[in-house]
Amino acid sequence: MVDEIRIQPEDFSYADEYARCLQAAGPECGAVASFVGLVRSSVGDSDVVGLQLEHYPGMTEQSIAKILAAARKRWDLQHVIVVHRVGELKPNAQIVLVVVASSHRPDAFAACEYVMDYLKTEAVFWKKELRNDGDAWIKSTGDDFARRDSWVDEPS
Amino acid sequence: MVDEIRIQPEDFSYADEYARCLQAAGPECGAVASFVGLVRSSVGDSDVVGLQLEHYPGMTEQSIAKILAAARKRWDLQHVIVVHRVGELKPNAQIVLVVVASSHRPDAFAACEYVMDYLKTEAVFWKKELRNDGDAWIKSTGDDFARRDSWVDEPS
Amino acid sequence: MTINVLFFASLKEELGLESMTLDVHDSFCNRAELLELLQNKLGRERIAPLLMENVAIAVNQTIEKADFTVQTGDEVAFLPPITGG
Amino acid sequence: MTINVLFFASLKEELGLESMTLDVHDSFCNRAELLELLQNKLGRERIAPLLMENVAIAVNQTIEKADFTVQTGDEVAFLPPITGG
Repeated sequence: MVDEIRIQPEDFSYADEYARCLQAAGPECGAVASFVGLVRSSVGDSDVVGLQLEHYPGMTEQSIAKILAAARKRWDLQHVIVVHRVGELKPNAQIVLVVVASSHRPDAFAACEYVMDYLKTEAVFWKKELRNDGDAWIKSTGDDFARRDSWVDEPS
Repeated sequence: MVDEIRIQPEDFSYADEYARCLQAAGPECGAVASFVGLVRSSVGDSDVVGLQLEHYPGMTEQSIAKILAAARKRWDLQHVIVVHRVGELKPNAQIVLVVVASSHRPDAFAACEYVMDYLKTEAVFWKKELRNDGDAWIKSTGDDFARRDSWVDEPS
Repeated sequence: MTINVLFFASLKEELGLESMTLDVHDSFCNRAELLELLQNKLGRERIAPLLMENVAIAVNQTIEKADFTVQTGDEVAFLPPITGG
Repeated sequence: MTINVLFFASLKEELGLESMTLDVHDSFCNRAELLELLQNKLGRERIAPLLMENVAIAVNQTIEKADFTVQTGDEVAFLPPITGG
């Protein structure tokens, strides 16, 4: 029942994490929902050369643990894995992985999307886009906050 | 842009399908949402010994192609893979995989969940649960239909 | 002319039959006519599972809700309620 | 007593500084007092990025919205707007 949160510069293997999640979830697992976010090679008309990710060791892990604890209160989950990379990433690199195992499909889907929505707005990371027309620190968008807030009124 | 639909008795490798999906999606891919459904080892108080899956070759693929075409009308998707097993499956076996690649997270999540909800109610499969207290053909539940119908009124 | 009739899943089990050929006199066909022809061949009791309201009919892999036409060699399938995923 | 002050991401870049130690006279502290102490050490211009409303302060890794107390050795961090995922 102990969820896994890892912040690392190294790339992750989707297959390994999925296998570990199944293992931890046990024989009553009926549904695994996952999400991987990747560095896109362009944004609007700009080419993206890379993405620089910074975190606050300790506080970042804590901020993610809070998100997972909230998700576990709303849904019946068997295991959750969050892997988030930091450092300098190239275009097409994997940034983040969320894997959620549950007995039931609706719980797995909802929790996976919830965790991603809260990672965007509540997890302690900073992202700088390295672009051919200049670098830019990324902020959560209005849409990001709207997606997060959409969970507040919804029945769990 | 040609999505992949495969019906097969053989197991599938999540890692291989994910890699193929990334490859097909191309460098603008920013988000991959996936789902795997598995055979649970019990239902209520009954032990599940296996799951028997039947399909109608040709019509089944067509029914899934229709679901994917509808998803593509609603969301901006780069690649979709659906693998659905048939035949006799053991507890903990993988049944179905949906992988959706998009530039954007909301599209990938919504389309993946949409495809699963429609697979439950519109795809031409029959499932028989082999249980210690007797076998039973499974029907879509009221909840399955409600989840499918929830997409009808929603803005895309 | 002759059509192929298929039975799937629970219907296949209950009828003890996966497929059969059936002679039809007319290209125009509907559910009631089809069931009558099947009853003549299989008997009233055996076809009982096909009478359920939730059993669908597909002609050449397309669901037909009302009347339909068939041509020789067509595939007419009886489908119990489906569920995938 | 002495606290450790950390600057992250854009603030680290703009101040050209990742961390520093700061002497505080009082365990009671608030944002305005802290900024004054930093201004005394770094100058008004250099601390300008810290004055933005969207900059958060964390004491020992917990966000503090109003007044806070510090003890010697505490970690006080300035955080620009976050975004993960």
